[in-house]
Amino acid sequence: GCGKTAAPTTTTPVSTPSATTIDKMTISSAGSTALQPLVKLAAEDFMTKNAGVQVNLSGGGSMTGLTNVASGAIDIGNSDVFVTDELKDKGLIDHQVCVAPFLLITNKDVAIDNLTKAQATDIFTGKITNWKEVGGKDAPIAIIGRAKSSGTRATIVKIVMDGKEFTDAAAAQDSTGNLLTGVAQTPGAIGYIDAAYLKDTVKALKYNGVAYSADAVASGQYPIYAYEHMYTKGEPTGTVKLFLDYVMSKEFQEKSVEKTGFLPISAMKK
Amino acid sequence: MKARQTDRLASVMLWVGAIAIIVLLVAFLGLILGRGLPYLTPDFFNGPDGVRGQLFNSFYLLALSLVFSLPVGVGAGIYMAEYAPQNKLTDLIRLSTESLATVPSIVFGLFGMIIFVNKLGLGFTILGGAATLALLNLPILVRVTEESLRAVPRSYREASLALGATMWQTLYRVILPTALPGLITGITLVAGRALGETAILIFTAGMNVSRILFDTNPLAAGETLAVHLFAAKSNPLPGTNADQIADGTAALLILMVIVFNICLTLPSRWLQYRLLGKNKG
Amino acid sequence: MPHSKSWVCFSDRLARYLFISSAVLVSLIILCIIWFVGMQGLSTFRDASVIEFFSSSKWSPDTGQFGALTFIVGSIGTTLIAILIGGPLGLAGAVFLAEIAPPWVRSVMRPATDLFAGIPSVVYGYVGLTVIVGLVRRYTDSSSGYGVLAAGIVLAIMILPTVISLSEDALRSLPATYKEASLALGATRWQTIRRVLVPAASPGILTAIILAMARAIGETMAVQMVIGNSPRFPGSLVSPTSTLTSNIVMEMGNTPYGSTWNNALFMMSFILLIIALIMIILVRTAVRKGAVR
Amino acid sequence: MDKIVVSNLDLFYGEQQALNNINLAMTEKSVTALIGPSGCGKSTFLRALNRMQDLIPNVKILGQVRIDGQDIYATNSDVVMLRKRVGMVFQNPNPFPKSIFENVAYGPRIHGETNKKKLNEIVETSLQGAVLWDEVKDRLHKSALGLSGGQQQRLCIARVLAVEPEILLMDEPTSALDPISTMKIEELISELKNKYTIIIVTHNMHQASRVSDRTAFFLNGELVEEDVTSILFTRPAKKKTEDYISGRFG
Amino acid sequence: MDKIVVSNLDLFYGEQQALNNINLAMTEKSVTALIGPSGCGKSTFLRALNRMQDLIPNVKILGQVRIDGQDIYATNSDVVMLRKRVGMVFQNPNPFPKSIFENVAYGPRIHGETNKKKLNEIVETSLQGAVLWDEVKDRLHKSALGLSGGQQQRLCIARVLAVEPEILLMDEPTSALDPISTMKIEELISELKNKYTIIIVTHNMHQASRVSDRTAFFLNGELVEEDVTSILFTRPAKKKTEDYISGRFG
Ligand SMILES: Nc1ncnc2c1ncn2[C@@H]1O[C@H](COP(=O)(O)OP(=O)(O)OP(=O)(O)O)[C@@H](O)[C@H]1O
Ligand SMILES: Nc1ncnc2c1ncn2[C@@H]1O[C@H](COP(=O)(O)OP(=O)(O)OP(=O)(O)O)[C@@H](O)[C@H]1O
Ligand SMILES: [Mg+2]
Ligand SMILES: [Mg+2]
Ligand SMILES: O=P([O-])([O-])[O-]
Repeated sequence: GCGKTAAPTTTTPVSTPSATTIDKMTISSAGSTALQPLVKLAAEDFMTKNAGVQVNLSGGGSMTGLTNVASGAIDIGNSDVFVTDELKDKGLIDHQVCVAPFLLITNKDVAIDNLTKAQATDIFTGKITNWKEVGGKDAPIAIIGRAKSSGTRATIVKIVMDGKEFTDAAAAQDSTGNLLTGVAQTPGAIGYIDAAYLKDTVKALKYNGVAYSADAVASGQYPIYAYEHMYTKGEPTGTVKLFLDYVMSKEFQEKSVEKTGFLPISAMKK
Repeated sequence: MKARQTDRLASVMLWVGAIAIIVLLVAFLGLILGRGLPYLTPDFFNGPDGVRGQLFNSFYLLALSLVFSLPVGVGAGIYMAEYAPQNKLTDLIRLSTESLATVPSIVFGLFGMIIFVNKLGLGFTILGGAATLALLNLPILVRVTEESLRAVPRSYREASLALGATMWQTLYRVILPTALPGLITGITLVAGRALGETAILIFTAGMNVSRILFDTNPLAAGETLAVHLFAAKSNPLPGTNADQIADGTAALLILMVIVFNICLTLPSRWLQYRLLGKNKG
Repeated sequence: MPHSKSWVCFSDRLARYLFISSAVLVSLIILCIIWFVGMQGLSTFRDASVIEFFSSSKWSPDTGQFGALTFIVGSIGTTLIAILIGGPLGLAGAVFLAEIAPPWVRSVMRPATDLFAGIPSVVYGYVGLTVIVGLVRRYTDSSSGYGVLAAGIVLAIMILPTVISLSEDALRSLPATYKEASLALGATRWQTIRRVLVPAASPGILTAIILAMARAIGETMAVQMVIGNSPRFPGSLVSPTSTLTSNIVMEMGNTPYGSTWNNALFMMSFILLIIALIMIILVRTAVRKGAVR
Repeated sequence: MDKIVVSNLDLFYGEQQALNNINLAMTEKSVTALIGPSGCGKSTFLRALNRMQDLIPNVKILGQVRIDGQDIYATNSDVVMLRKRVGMVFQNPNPFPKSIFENVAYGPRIHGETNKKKLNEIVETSLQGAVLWDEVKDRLHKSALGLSGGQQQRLCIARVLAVEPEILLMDEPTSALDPISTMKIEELISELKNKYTIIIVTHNMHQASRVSDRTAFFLNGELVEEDVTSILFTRPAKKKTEDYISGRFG
Repeated sequence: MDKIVVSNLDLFYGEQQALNNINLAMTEKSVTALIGPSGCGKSTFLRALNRMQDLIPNVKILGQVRIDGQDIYATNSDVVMLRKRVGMVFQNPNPFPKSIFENVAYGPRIHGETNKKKLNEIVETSLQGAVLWDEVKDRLHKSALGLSGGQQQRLCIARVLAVEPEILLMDEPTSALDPISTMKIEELISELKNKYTIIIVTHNMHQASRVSDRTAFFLNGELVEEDVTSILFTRPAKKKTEDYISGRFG
């Protein structure tokens, strides 16, 4: 599985008036760590609005979310990727809740601040191993990427590298946090993260000359982004539906999504 | 003379080695506490991203896992030390507990996830986490129990049995009380490991905290401090001060282990003192 | 009367059965785990070749290549480094505690080393990532600092308490007569330690080392943060590679349960279990040899 | 009257035979001393009389031990009951790490006595029986491990007396003690024999002649000779016995 | 000639005084026996002669021990060298868990002997000196722990002989042994005294009279009396000595 850029969306309408009511006091959600900030914020708001309701949240990775929602162990599976072939016939319903932009980042000592698609591809496939080949200092490039199973990595492979393989020489970190630490302290390091996680300990690069911004994504100038999904088994009902409705609500999408570094789904539909 | 010089040199080397170990420890503790202690304000516990829930969960999970593992672990340890005849079956039991002790915790984590989360369909729960954590505790408990019982002088056993006590009476009136300090040390070890465990809990107990303070529902998900630290390190959520949370949590964890050690060893020293009485002199 | 004779007999028998069933339960659990992890893992080989799994270092599950050699070598490599550093240092600490330390030093140092064991592995990993990786980068020609060396150093520190406490126990449990006999012959303290005490305690010390190895090879979180996690055969001690545990924890969450990829990760757990079992059996033969002598 | 009758007793530790066809009867309310060089099987024999040997794996016992006519190794024999009847005092004093009171009260407690007043009585009588009461009556609730070796050994005797056994087995009860404690315990034994059947192992021939009525001489797992103590020490029937008591070896 | 002269020796374990103003001289190439009831300080005295007491914390020693005129407790005295000159055999045989050969070769090795041929010679001579050679010459490289108790004790003697000491201290060397082993070791002692100054602790008065030239009687940390063995056992000067040897206590 891998993240797709623009998919024909079959999202449920944003605000269907319905008589849905709270039917259970605890719902659970697990999966993608990339999407976790957003779900966490939504859950907190939701719990404030509906006293007594508990939204259990867990990470574990996109596949953990998908498998567990498919088996019925949890109510909502969060994923960076589309449901896999194995789980296709389990009756999972996709709710695309936001757009996640991604950034190429480097250590602060790297002298350049832009990479073209071709340059980035050559670096990630291992063809270019010194920064001077892309106009920087004479220093070796240390790639710190994510694990083979990461949704972030899949997105980079798909959009930046057109499906070419990462060099095995790249070091990898299990999580965005450790990747950030690694890039921040390793001279000549390059990596990639969800835009939401950007910190000032590293430097974000322009891609094809375009700096990341919400507008650049919406207008299609900045192409590295993917849709984030929340899956349910069958059509959601009761509390689960209320929660998903809240995530898709105008209030949350407009006020809160961008705060967590994602883009509202509506931004792409303009 | 050569032997004399070697002796002196070796003493110096051993002192150096020991000092290196101590320096390493002090550096470790200093680093972690130095980074984290400044953040341990009341807000750190009670603020919006406060860790009071995680703190509670850590101890709740630990307590539950001990509830599961103590009886079985101590029971098995007693069997190995006091009853087990020397035969193939005993050998097999001993072999299996020893190998249980070396199972990587990630394997327990997977095992627990498939049993509790998937097969039993509980989802991520404190219960599942505690039960899986109990698997980690078990072999250590068996081993420690067996060793502390074996350290009880044979003569106590003989004296009691010779008075016409049954094995069980001998055990709970003489042997267990005498072995208690050793047992408590063992439990401290177990607790230290359990408090710091992450790999198991990420896959079984989940990564969020109940909003109800001190939620004792075992079917709720429960993030512990160690998992919280792991999460803060690996997903420094935007909008939170993840580094502070991580540093503070690490320091808090270490403090907890230290406090736990003191809380359990002091009473056991006192107990030993009580049991053995004052110096004979 | 609660203490009637039949009650005494009954409670004695009841206790006995409870203890036996606890012991049996413990063994059942481990058998369960082996069976379960083994079955799940072995089903990898419905789709992947056994020979490839153990002999190839090409790990590319999305293209159907399951070569786990890199991980096996990585695990063994980090463990060896950990033992090479932590073993002698820990043994020195144990000898120091058992034979040289003045009582007050021992009464401080022994609980302090036990405290090492209580530090969460995430914290070790964190210190490894922020300190040790940097040191390795500074003093070697590595560009990132990730690799077997950094992981080995972190593990060496983690296994210290195991080596120290078990070896010290082994040294302490030696009859005092060995030491007396040696000193009475005019041996120096070091000659006594090196020629009599350490050899006599060697089964116990070996147990300590092997249990420490088992702990090292099974450690996950700390290793995963400093090993670099590239599925590539380690070109040197300081180039990023992977271990069995680090790869399991990296990929487990993002591979669907039941897929060949996921099964292969279980197979790697199973290999870990097997390695642990082999080590235990090594310990037991070592101990038995020591007892027979 | 014969309290204990041992017939054709063989005992094996695994392959090794430690007792070889022992035949010996012990009279009620008398003291029998077992002497012999180290390793000859004295302790082994003693421990066969209250089945303490059951605790050691791979022990094989043949022959019979009858107490009041009943074979203690019969399948329906109750070993817990047996040990209540046959008390034992060990070579090294082995009080429990409990208070003096709790040490003596231990036996009555496990045999079901819960009445506090009754326990107090038993403890006092037993300590008096072991000639220890006056020395410890003010520190009953202090740890027993704080007593001197000789006091500890008398405490162990009191602890046995508290369960009111019929037979007392003593395995070198004074070998770890100083001369004064030794004398006290020897006096105690002389008193106790009015109520109990006593069997005592000793490596000290003087002690044997001081305290015992009859003496049995063991050598290499065999009973060489048994007789009235004064006769055995002055006119032994066997050459081996004479060699041993005249100090030719041992 | 006096090999060892002890003057005004006091020894304290912490607060407790274990030796009280001991004055004793031991003649070269003779056997001195130390007797006395358990706990009287025999072992303590013996271990003061090769400074084994140094290993025990909180031991305080006053007075002097002179060997060949030199005070072994002088600050410039070399304890390692001292122990090479003053060999010790312990109550319980304590061979190292090594082969028979390695046990005997241990001493020479630590004192710097590396020549294989020389070592072979030393091992053979020492084992012959301890009358063990014939019994073990075919199994030199087997573990010493496989030997019987008596053989182990002779091995320990051989191990001491291999470092060629001048003085031999023996602390109840036969108390854990069977009569036959005991006899062998007693014979050995009689032979060894032609070359060594021997001091032997024993609880067995017969043994003392069999092997020793002079005997010293200790009681409660004091030296009561010391004399030619035959005189001490037949015409003791002190009442306490007479009480003890006539078996009045102990
Ligand atoms: N648990 C045991 N396993 C094997 N052999 C044993 C055991 N206990 C004793 N023996 C052997 O049985 C024999 C008799 O031992 P026992 O202890 O009865 O001698 P003893 O006469 O009491 O000697 P001592 O005077 O030294 O106490 C000895 O050869 C001893 O080595
Ligand atoms: N390490 C020690 N610490 C404190 N007191 C000790 C120590 N060793 C011996 N003692 C005490 O010193 C006194 C003399 O002991 P020592 O061992 O010399 O007696 P002994 O004559 O050899 O007795 P035995 O015949 O039982 O071996 C005893 O009261 C003993 O309790
Ligand atoms: Mg005995
Ligand atoms: Mg002694
Ligand atoms: O969102 P991730 O799958 O890259 O963790």
